[in-house]
Amino acid sequence: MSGLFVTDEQVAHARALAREITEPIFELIGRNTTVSVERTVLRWFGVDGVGNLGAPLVNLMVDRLQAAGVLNRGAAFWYGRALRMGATSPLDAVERLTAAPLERLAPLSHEDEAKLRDEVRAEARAAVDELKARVAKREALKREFPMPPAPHKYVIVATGNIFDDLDQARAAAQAGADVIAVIRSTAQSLLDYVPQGATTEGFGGTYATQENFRIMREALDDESEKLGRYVQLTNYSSGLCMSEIAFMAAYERLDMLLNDAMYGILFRDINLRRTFIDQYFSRRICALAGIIINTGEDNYITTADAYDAAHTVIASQFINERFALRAGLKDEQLGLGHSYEIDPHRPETLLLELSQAMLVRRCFPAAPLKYMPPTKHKETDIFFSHVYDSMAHLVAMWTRQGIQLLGMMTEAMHTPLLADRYEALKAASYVHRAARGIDQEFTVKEDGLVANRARFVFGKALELLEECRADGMVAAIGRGRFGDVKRSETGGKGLDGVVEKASDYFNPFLDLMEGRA
Amino acid sequence: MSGLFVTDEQVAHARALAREITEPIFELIGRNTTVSVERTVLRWFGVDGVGNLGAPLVNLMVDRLQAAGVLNRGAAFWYGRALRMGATSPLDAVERLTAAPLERLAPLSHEDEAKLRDEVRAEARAAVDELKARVAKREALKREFPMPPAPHKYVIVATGNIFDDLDQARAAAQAGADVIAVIRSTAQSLLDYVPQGATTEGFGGTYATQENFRIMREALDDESEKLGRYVQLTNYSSGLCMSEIAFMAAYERLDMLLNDAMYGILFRDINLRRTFIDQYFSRRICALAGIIINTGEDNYITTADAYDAAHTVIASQFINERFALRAGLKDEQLGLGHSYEIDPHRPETLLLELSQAMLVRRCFPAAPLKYMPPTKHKETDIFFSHVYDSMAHLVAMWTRQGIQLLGMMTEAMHTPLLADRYEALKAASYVHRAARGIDQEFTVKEDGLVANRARFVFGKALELLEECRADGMVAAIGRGRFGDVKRSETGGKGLDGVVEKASDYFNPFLDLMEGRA
Amino acid sequence: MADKQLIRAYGDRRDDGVLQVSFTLPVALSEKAKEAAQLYCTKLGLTEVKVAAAEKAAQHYTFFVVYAKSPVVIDYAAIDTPEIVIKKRGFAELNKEIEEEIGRKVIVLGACTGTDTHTVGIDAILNMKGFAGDYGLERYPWFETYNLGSQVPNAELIRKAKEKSADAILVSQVVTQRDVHKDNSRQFIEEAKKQGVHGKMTLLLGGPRVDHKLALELGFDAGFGPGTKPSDVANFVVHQVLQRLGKEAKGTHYEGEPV
Amino acid sequence: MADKQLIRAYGDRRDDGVLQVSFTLPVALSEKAKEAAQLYCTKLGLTEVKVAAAEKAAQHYTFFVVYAKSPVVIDYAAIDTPEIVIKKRGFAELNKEIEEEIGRKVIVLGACTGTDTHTVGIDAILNMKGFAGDYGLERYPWFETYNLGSQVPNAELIRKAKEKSADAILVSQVVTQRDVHKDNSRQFIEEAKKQGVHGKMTLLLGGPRVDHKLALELGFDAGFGPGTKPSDVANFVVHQVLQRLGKEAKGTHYEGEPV
Ligand code: B12
Ligand code: B12
Ligand SMILES: Cc1ncc(COP(=O)(O)O)c(C=O)c1O
Ligand SMILES: Cc1ncc(COP(=O)(O)O)c(C=O)c1O
Repeated sequence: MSGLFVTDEQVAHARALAREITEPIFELIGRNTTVSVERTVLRWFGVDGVGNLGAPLVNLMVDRLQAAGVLNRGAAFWYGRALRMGATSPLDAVERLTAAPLERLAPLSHEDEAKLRDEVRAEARAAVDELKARVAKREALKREFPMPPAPHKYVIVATGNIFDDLDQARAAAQAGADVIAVIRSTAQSLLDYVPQGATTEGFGGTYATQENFRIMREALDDESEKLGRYVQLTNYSSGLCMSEIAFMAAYERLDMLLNDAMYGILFRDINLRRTFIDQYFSRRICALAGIIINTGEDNYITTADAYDAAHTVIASQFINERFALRAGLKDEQLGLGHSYEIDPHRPETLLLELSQAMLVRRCFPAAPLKYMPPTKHKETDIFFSHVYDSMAHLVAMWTRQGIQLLGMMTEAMHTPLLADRYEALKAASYVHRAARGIDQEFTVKEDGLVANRARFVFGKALELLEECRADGMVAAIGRGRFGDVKRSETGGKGLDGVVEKASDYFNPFLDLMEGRA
Repeated sequence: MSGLFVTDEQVAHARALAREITEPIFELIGRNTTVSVERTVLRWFGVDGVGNLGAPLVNLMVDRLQAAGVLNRGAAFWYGRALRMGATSPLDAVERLTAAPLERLAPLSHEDEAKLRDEVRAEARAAVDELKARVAKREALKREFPMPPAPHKYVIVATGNIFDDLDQARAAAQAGADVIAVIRSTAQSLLDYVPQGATTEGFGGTYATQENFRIMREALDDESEKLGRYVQLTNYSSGLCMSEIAFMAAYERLDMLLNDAMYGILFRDINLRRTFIDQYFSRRICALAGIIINTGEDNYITTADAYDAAHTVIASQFINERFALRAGLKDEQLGLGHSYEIDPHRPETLLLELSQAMLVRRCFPAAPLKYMPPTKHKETDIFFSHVYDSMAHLVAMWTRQGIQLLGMMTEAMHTPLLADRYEALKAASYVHRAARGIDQEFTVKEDGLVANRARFVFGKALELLEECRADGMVAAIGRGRFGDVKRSETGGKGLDGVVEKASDYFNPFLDLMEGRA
Repeated sequence: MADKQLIRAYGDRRDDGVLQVSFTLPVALSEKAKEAAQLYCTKLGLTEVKVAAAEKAAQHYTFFVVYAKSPVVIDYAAIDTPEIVIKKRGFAELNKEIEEEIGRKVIVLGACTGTDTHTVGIDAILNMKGFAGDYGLERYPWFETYNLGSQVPNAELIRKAKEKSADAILVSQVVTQRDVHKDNSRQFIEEAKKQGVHGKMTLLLGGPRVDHKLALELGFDAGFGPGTKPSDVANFVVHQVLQRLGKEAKGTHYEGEPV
Repeated sequence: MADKQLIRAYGDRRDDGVLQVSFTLPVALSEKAKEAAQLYCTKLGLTEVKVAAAEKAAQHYTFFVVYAKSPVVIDYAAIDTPEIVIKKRGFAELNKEIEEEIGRKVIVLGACTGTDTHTVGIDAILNMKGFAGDYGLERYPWFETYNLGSQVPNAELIRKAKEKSADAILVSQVVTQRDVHKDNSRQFIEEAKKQGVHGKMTLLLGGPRVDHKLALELGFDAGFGPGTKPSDVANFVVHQVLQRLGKEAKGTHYEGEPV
């Protein structure tokens, strides 16, 4: 399809830089755990439900462990301890733990401790196997009802009420959607717990809860069967409960997750350390469960100018890729994000967008890529807006995007109406059908605007990566290099949820996923 | 921009075929005149106005000459004769001629006849100079208010009422239109006279009259000045009054005319001979007046299937080109017609359309080309329809179309509303702005679908041209080779208006335009 | 009578009543113009009016895009559509029915009349090729079909139909500006009356802006709009012939018939 | 009072009253559904209703595109818009006015409050860079500007404003689903009353779905919608300060002020 723009060596250099840049972060990750990682561990053991006041049991338990200053040994250890105390069920374990004066429990003998670990490890292995079995079911469904070729048409539902969302999701699937995203209620990112049950009262989106995941996936399984075409489901694994949501999503057989190594830091002012640690565990789960992640570089150019900040998208993709590969994800799972956001009043925007999308494709040839439509410069003139989107449909096909979020003609006004989605799907289908194969038809001239712009952007991305390597990610983020947003290492929400691991920290899931057990 | 697809020799061969094909037609043209050519001659001398019953004077006079069996000497001769009888004005000339028993007038002496011809020739020369002066005014305006680069955005107004049309045309110009087409009332093609004056009662369009031309051009001159950008005007020179309208349009400083060598034959069932003769004289006038002609090959694929009949468009363009060049038109005046009409439900239509448009560009590198939007497969779903048009905007820019008719989202319903035009202009401007220069960015792969399809279509066009040469145009039209419509040489309307020229046939305008005087 | 089934417009929740409206007002873009659009929509009976876009369509024209809610409710159950009694016959079946029940070819003539030259629609019904994979009437061995093309004067079409003793005349009308199709259709019916075929032959009107109600009003036996298939027309004509022969009850409604 | 200026929607002729409407009905596509759409539009008071498109948006939903005419007429002359008394000051001029008339910097604080993180709008007003070529308030030497960013609790914003003795507080609200912006804005005003700044400081609300009327209703001093320029806001705030100082008549209307 496209030109090469840059040499393989240059691309390899960018990868090498990303590796160096992330090294110190992985040290940080290795040394620490977080409340939400530990809550995930408990959920994985089957701890579910809420206490009297509505707080999830996993929160009650982890808060208790943290208050007692013993979370650094790992919730799995304490879970085992509770079993040893005679707990007969996860719930029982929670009750026992919250009742006991943890600080003053007598240490276990070496042998007992080993036994405890063995038992808990066995239970973890069983839990992992259960998860894998659930994932296998998804894979079987995908084989039974094959998906059409990419770009997969991705639309959002965002009524705030899961039952209205169900209607809309089914309608969207019937109208041709390949991926349904249930958008989360605004600022769920900032909640340090995951709400429980089916919910009907979100704003600008519907709460991400395990029950909401379940009933939505059930509806889509049903539609997949009726339509003879597997319909994917996605949600958000970001914010303070990144890894918990990743687990719930994996368990409920979601297909994709919005999951970015830096989004929370930049756009939600979540603490940097907290985010980096959480993202790692969440990505390990995604790797295990075959979930495609969608990164959020597109967000950078809703705050920063898309033309000026084009290189930050590329640099961040290399970093996100490195974080992902290190967490065990495969190339096919990397829905690296970018978007069609250059101000349409500028000249040559289609060429510039093609350049950028081709460059991304060039750098990440095996990744599905996630392509966002224009949003920031959308007009309330829906007719214009609809045409504006059509050029993004073209670029998506031309650069073989795996996952294409469809622009909505009412983007500048409200979350999509049923009819908006219908028309977006119809338009995208037309353009995809009309242009399929276009990448095989044309060669980019190596001295043209498209190629020169790609080289320029890549060059600036390399510079930014060099800067990150030289001064560290923390410094680069501190300077507002990504998305024009500045954050410090100890600022933001959730730092108090970061806990340095004790030397005998125990997390059998991590061990299993990292191939150590 | 595009590949070559075919060799220069192959293109030259197509041209040579078109030359051979049209040769016999030019013999026919040379031997004959028509009532409408002769009416044009009279109009050019200044005969205007209508008789008591509303019939134009030129019709009264020519009908009279034809009834008397003397039209074969040329209306110019009789006009001179009337002057010799003492006529003091064109009107007076008409009255004298219609009163006199022409059949029985004594022949003039050789000397008198030569004198008459000299006088009439002098008057014709003056009339031509006047026309040229008017054209010069247009060219001056164009220099004063430069037009933006092509594709020129062309929109239609079609209220049926010239005064409503004026409002709409001004509004369209203000919204960015480069060319205003006043669509004619349905079936004006079939009228063997041109209506008179400002008209307010058309169906699906407004009558083409000289007064309508004048007041519309006046309004557009005014807008051009206000906007600092020359706005072009076009109308239809086809049907039974092809050449009369060409003259009126030239006189009223129109910039373009829909003018096709075969449209009337195929789509209006106008007699074949009549059409070929009329088109020649009309094109001579366009050549003189620097009017860009727009041919009508796009119509073929509103009746025939655009995919199957793609080659007929190419073949016809070579023929239309030949007719045009032979009539003195320059390459820059050839708005050869083609269109984006392949059924959008097929796969790869954008590639197929690009192939076709690139092939046209390849064959006619210096012609402005006139590109029609999708019409036949337009849906009443205006949102879809609008996106469908956006791909035509892209192809237009990519293949450097000179004149782009803008598709209307309500095409499948009604003649355009003011808002339809506004949105079409806005969308086209966006796509043009976004894609300008795209032709310089990509090279067509010579073994891809686009190139192979272009070669295939060109090959079939050559075959059709070969057939036309072997069997003659008349036979080819008889077989329905163009637009799936079959016509015979002596069928259709208006054959009775064809008159074989006498040996002393006199037409000083033709002489002047053919460079013989 | 069935239970009520009250429905409203659906935006993204049942009964939210959301509509999209666009229109142009002949005033220059300004804050006042936006106020005018708001007022306009309020007068239309809309609530929660959001004038989403106000665009300068031209110096003295502003184009508006509005989202609003409407309190309109309709009872879907109360909408009357005739009950289907006879299932539409397929190609082979219908030919067989003609052969057996009528015993002679059914004769139809069609044209685009008046000044209309849009033959694609009538061709789609009559020509071999048909429309959307459905064979045209020329393909039916038990139909005798004459397609007279375009710009045919009404009087001439009717004259030819009498000559051929046609069972049905098919008139296509595509240009509708200023209701020229209605004028022309009325003229056709007058002419049909004058020539004594009205009520004797089946007279059909078709075109993108034609519907059954309009055709009936104008004096035709049926009207066929966009998306009509040749087989719909073939079935209708055969049923009409059968009804004239007294072999089928008048007013029988079959599948595919215009409503 | 001026003469009446009656206007209607304009399709392609003056006063033709043509509108375009689209909506979804929660019923499957069918002839009956089209009838329902027709009826729906008739109940909306539209005439000459043409149900142009009926699309199967999903199994039980049909999307319609309609063209129709509306008899609605409005008197454009009767629409009231306040008269402009003062011309908007340019950048230099306004700074000079502050220097000379107020003699100290004008202090403003702004934030995106509640759970809203859409800072682009408030940044456009406050940051150096500004919006559409118009400088942001930070650039004005005679403004002292604090941009608190996003997700700021209302109480905190007000507290900080008191600390800084601000002249104006700027609240941005972009998410509007289920009127969350209104709820949040009401809460802001309550808090402002509680903390005693209501009526003392100038309280501004802004966002894509904000308009002046709404803001006034909610208890703010003004509301600024889409396309607002920083200079509009700067002018408004200065005029408010001048009015509080008694240096300008209350209710003076100047160019660029929201109406
Ligand atoms: C193709 C076309 C042409 C071709 C026609 C070629 C030909 N031989 O038919 C050409 C280029 C020549 C042409 C010319 C003009 N056209 Co034209 N044309 C169209 C176009 C693009 C498509 C029409 C079509 O073929 N549809 C496909 C067929 C299959 O659909 P259909 O006609 O609806 O037929 C179906 C049903 O309605 C039904 N049916 C139809 N007739 C009948 C009859 C019977 C008895 C039955 C049972 C069923 C039936 O069955 C068919 C199959 O389902 C339309 C726009 C559009 N996309 O609709 C404009 C359009 C129809 N044209 C229009 C106009 C104005 C003209 C002109 C008058 C413009 C001008 N002033 O020069 C000219 C002159 C034509 C004339 N005097 O009639 C307008 C009409 C506006 C209006 N509502 O009044 C349209 C809508 C474009 C527009 N938006 O302005 N046109
Ligand atoms: C950029 C963007 C984002 C970015 C925000 C980045 C950032 N730091 O701001 C990101 C990607 C993070 C984002 C996230 C979300 N977004 Co968002 N986003 C947008 C988008 C594309 C553009 C908004 C924008 O920047 N406009 C440009 C600015 C300059 O315009 P403006 O805000 O109107 O500001 C002007 C005026 O209104 C005025 N103004 C604004 N505020 C103020 C204040 C004062 C005092 C004054 C005087 C003037 C003033 O002046 C400005 C200049 O003229 C819009 C869609 C669109 N095109 O409008 C959706 C949109 C606003 N987002 C939406 C939603 C739902 C969300 C989410 C809640 C989705 C989710 N569930 O995850 C999240 C969460 C955000 C949250 N909790 O607030 C919806 C809101 C729907 C609704 N009406 O309720 C929109 C409309 C998209 C849609 N169609 O669904 N979003
Ligand atoms: C990676 C990522 N996570 C999360 C979100 C959603 O935002 P939140 O859940 O923080 O409101 C987005 C929004 O686009 C995103 O890109
Ligand atoms: C070359 C040409 N002439 C004339 C017309 C207009 O048709 P008429 O004036 O015959 O109704 C067209 C329509 O597209 C055309 O292409």
